[in-house]
Amino acid sequence: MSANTAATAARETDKHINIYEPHEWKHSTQVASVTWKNPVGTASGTFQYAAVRWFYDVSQLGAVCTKGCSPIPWEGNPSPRTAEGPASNLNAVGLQNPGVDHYLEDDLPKLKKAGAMVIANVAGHCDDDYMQVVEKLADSDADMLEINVSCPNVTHGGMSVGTDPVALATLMDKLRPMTDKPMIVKLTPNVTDITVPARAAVEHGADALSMINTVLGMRLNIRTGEPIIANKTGGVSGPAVLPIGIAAVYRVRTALPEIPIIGIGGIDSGEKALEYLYAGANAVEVGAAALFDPVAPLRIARELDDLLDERPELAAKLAAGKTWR
Amino acid sequence: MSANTAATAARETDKHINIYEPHEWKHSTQVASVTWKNPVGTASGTFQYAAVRWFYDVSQLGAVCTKGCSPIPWEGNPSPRTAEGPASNLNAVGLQNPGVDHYLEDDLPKLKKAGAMVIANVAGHCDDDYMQVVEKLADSDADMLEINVSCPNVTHGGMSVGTDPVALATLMDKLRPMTDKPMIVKLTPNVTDITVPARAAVEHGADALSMINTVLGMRLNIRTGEPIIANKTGGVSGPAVLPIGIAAVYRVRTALPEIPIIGIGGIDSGEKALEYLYAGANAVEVGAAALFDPVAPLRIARELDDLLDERPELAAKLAAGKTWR
Amino acid sequence: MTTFTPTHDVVAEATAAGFFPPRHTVEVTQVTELTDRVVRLTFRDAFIASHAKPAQFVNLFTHDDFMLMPRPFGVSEVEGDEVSVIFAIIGHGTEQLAQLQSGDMVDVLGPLGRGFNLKQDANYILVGGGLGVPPLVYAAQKIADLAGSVATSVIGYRDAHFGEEYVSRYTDRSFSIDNAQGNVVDLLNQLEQSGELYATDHTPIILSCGPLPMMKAVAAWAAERDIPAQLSMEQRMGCGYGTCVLCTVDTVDGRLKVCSDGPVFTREQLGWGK
Amino acid sequence: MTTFTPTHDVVAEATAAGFFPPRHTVEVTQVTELTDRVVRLTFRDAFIASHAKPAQFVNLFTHDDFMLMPRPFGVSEVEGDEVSVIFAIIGHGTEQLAQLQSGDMVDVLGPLGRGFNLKQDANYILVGGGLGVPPLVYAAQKIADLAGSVATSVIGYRDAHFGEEYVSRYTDRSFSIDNAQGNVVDLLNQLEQSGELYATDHTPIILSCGPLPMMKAVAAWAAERDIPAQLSMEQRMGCGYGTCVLCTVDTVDGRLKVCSDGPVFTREQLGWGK
Ligand SMILES: Cc1cc2nc3c(=O)[nH]c(=O)nc-3n(C[C@H](O)[C@H](O)[C@H](O)COP(=O)(O)OP(=O)(O)OC[C@H]3O[C@@H](n4cnc5c(N)ncnc54)[C@H](O)[C@@H]3O)c2cc1C
Ligand SMILES: Cc1cc2nc3c(=O)[nH]c(=O)nc-3n(C[C@H](O)[C@H](O)[C@H](O)COP(=O)(O)OP(=O)(O)OC[C@H]3O[C@@H](n4cnc5c(N)ncnc54)[C@H](O)[C@@H]3O)c2cc1C
Ligand SMILES: Cc1cc2nc3c(=O)[nH]c(=O)nc-3n(C[C@H](O)[C@H](O)[C@H](O)COP(=O)(O)O)c2cc1C
Ligand SMILES: Cc1cc2nc3c(=O)[nH]c(=O)nc-3n(C[C@H](O)[C@H](O)[C@H](O)COP(=O)(O)O)c2cc1C
Ligand code: FES
Ligand code: FES
Repeated sequence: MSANTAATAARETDKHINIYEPHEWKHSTQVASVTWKNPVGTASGTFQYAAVRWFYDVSQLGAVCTKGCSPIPWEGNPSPRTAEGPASNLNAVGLQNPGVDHYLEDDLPKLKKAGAMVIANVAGHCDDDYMQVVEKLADSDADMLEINVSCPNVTHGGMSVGTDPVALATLMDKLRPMTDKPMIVKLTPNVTDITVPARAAVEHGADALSMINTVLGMRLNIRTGEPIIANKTGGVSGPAVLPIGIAAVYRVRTALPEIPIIGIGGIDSGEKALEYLYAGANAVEVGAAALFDPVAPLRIARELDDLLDERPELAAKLAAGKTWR
Repeated sequence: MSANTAATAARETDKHINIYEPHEWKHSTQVASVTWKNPVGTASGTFQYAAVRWFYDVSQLGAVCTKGCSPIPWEGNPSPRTAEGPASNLNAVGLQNPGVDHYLEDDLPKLKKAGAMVIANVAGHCDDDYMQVVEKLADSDADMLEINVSCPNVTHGGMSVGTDPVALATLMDKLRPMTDKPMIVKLTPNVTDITVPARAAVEHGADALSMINTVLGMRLNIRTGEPIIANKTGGVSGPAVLPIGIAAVYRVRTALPEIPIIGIGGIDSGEKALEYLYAGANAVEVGAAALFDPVAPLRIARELDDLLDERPELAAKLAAGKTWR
Repeated sequence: MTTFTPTHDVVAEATAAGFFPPRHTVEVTQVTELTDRVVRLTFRDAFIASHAKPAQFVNLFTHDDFMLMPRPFGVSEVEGDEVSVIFAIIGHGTEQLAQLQSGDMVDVLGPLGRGFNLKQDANYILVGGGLGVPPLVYAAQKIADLAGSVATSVIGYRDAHFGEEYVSRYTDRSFSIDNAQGNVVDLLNQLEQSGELYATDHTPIILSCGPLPMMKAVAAWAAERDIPAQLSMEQRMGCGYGTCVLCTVDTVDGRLKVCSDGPVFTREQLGWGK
Repeated sequence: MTTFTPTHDVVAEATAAGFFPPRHTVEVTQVTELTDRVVRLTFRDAFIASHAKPAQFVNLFTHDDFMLMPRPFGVSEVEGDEVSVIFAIIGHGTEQLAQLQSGDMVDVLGPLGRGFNLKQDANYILVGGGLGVPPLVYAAQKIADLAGSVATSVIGYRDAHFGEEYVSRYTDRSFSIDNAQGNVVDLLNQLEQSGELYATDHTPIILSCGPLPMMKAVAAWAAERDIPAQLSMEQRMGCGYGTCVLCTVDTVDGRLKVCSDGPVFTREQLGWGK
């Protein structure tokens, strides 16, 4: 995206895409042997079917990753939960969600009925939380599970599981036997070396990795001198984090040549999605861009589909479950 | 800064500041008992006297932090060394510099003659490098030393000293006895918990901390599918990293209430400098903003001087060597 | 400051396909400074004009890529296919929006949220303060079209009465007070005593929008009298259309989204005034 | 797309205080598309107009806050207080600069770098290709003013001869070739044989700007004949004025800064052609 206007897509691709026109997807991808009709999904926490269904047909996306799901309803953090950074958004939702039972009764069946490929994002304050959720999702219609071990907003003995490779391995050893569903582990960038938890996750059963979750950040109000977000710190997302996400994918791809990777962070155009694919991702998820325009994920998918036309080598690799690197 | 124009300053402060007019600085600060005439300095690597002297009187800055200095001349990384991110810059200079002897003969005397308050930034690939530089700077005219233990571009057994609290403590134990000059340790944000190296540095003799250095990032060329920077990854700086720097300062200030802190990262206006002061910094350094406009550091200093007029409580604390938090 | 004129009508594309229009670019037709740092901005948008309900809002977007997040503003008036908002310049986003000029383009998403419920025939007492006034202007405009209802406005100002001409343009009776004289609850009491507040056979229903302490006081005042009250809330938002859960308010039913469960909540939902 | 007109003249403020002007906002006076994706942009800047030397460049800045980094372009012509650059649209920055229109404002810093050395009376042979042509146009313009020197241009084009009219406007003799016919070294050889290249008593000096392989070949050609060659380099830049060391080129004297040690280097400095 260049200037902050709705006309951006048209400028970047040099042509206007009517995202509402029926479209035959030309370039599929595979993530842990699951075929996506295109490489673009939504990122967890920025997609709710009840809100998005008015704007476009969600079955057109490569996948839909739903909001972090906990064993019981969580009320999350107090408001204000958000602030703005230069080219970014900060959030501290604290994983508010109505719980896994509601998810199984309401969101999931609706999404499946709408024809979506669904990734269920799993959240927890402790190992037991994760286990309860995975147990209930094991026999569900969810196509893939994404284990969020990285949310910086929730205190888990201080840090998140994603920052401690031993804790992560322990958790994966518990979760892995519970289901045959493809299990994606979603990593946090707030670590010294992201290849360390990446390796731990893969060695303990992850079928794929996704990255990055939000980057720790904060804003203060210069009228009051106090933090803007009630939780004080929050997670940075949006265009500003793009180079951080690209570096994470590239480094993990270099360390682990075979593992499927979903690239996340700052994607707001087909070109940026493409950049993640060149960094070694098999697919991408779009988060904050959807806050600024509801149809961003679908527009990006369409832009990417056209960009891949001119890149047959990359397209063929993705369709075969391989990557550029 | 809002829109990317030279008229920005005028809009932000609602008035035009003529930075060339003689100015009586109204609000000083103290960093490790050294008084700065105002709280704004330049960040290491984005200020060279030979280049900047044509643009403004460098003695007007709170301080001038010079480019990382090594025992012998270093040639740095091959080109290209830079790429652009949304609201950011990526760099992989690899600490090219003409070495400490040249610094002592050329840059430092010129800067002191020009009336600048000088922070000498010290770089090294190993402990011995740092020791050689500090030894030579110990009796120099430099007002403060800043130990860069965080540059992500230089391989030091893989990671930088700043990511390993034990290595950092060991280094500080060697450097501390070598000089009475105030010693600032400059921290990297590329760690799981920045308060850990912060504490190690302070417990082993740091008189002050500065943060953040650049954030690990990368960009690829979507025409070739290859990294733009020859070094592949680089360090992200500029507006995009602001919330990351603010969070770092706030968290370290909370963990270490007494240590002087210089806030760095994404500062391009007096308002953002002020935000760092509210987060708990005693002063700030301006980096990438100077790439986009040579006079940015001085403009920011002037904007902040006016903003502090309306904040007598904060201004009084800073002048007394205390901070907002 | 202008922007790129879109060559395609995304609103038409979306609605033709049966979907709600996404963010799109519209033309600014008028920008007026009402008082110091308060601006009325009008843009042309047939879709929003024909669908917006009072207390619904629109997300406006600046042209500054540093500020990607939506700026939500309550719709304050609709004339033909033109939609107006009234806003205070409080930060860099509103500062930049205030610099738009007639003929410039601006990005918009909306109408968003659930508006006031005006189904019942009633004497709608519009109680507002400060920047809560703009949505009430639109409520008054809509009530003026309802055969069975009347509108009474009771507005508190800090000092300048910036929206007054707009409110009184549409209300049947309008009253105001400023900080020097007292607050809106003082005024409500005064008007109750003088009988002016209920000078009609209609059942009173309060619609309120304004600063939190004011709305709490108004809810308490209404609760004491068993008058229904609908209160329009504000919260920092991420998306404005219900997808991110960044905009919650604590209610008796838990943390609800201001943007899509609200912005209008009843005093019972908020647990205020009991 | 326009921007905010500065209310103060920072160039005047800076120069009055004895300093070089910082980044400042200037008016675009003309934008012309020369060929597909190649644009000539003219802006009014008395300071740059009166100081710029051939092969010096200016940093232009987009209005897009996603793209904060400078876009450097060689000065290609100066007329009165108007300065022109010619650039190819290769990415989002140049795409956006190409959308500027006469009357819009743009931010600029310059003139930057060290230009060609034109002190010696000579037959300056301007050897260029592609986007190396714009600085050579300005070299030709300046040489035309020098009583003791002449200019001969030898330009290679990929296909469209976009800058040709500008080069030939100022050179004493101009020759060109395109990819279908051969490269500039072929043309140099041809002109040498035909005698056209040295059809004057002046000592030949090569000034070159263009793609790296071309300049290396030209340097080698010059070295064989002991003709001095000044080569203008390109590199991705951070600041453009010598403060960040992001723009280095490997020379026999080590890694030097293209922006302030260059962009012009001799073939000896670059170690080319020996
Ligand atoms: C449903 C709703 C309706 C509103 N209607 C009006 C109206 O009719 N007139 C009016 O003047 N204002 C209204 N507001 C408040 C208005 O949205 C903010 O004043 C505006 O977003 C501030 O933007 P800024 O860039 O100037 O401030 P900044 O502080 O620079 O903005 C930074 C971020 O914080 C958000 N923010 C800051 N203050 C507020 C706030 N008070 N409420 C919500 N978000 C905020 C911004 O949207 C932005 O994302 C409404 C808010 C909501 C939620
Ligand atoms: C001294 C000098 C003089 C130049 N003169 C001219 C000229 O007269 N005409 C012309 O068409 N071009 C010239 N260039 C190249 C021109 O600067 C780039 O084409 C332009 O910056 C690309 O910007 P973009 O946003 O379209 O590309 P993007 O790829 O989107 O830019 C991303 C970043 O990379 C940088 N970049 C990309 N390509 C180049 C490049 N080739 N050289 C330097 N930086 C690059 C940009 O400046 C920006 O910082 C010159 C470069 C230098 C260093
Ligand atoms: C409002 C919001 C809520 C989020 N909630 C979740 C969540 O519940 N689980 C999760 O794994 N990630 C969550 N994320 C992180 C995103 O999925 C994504 O990893 C991150 O925002 C970076 O991508 P982006 O730059 O495209 O937004 C959330 C992000 C945002 C902005
Ligand atoms: C081109 C460049 C070179 C840098 N060189 C150094 C260096 O030599 N030593 C150091 O400690 N930091 C160096 N830095 C980091 C900056 O001093 C600063 O910490 C960082 O850029 C964040 O601040 P900013 O966002 O204001 O740029 C460099 C940064 C840039 C952009
Ligand atoms: S702002 Fe996103 S749900 Fe309300
Ligand atoms: S670009 Fe900064 S030194 Fe050359």
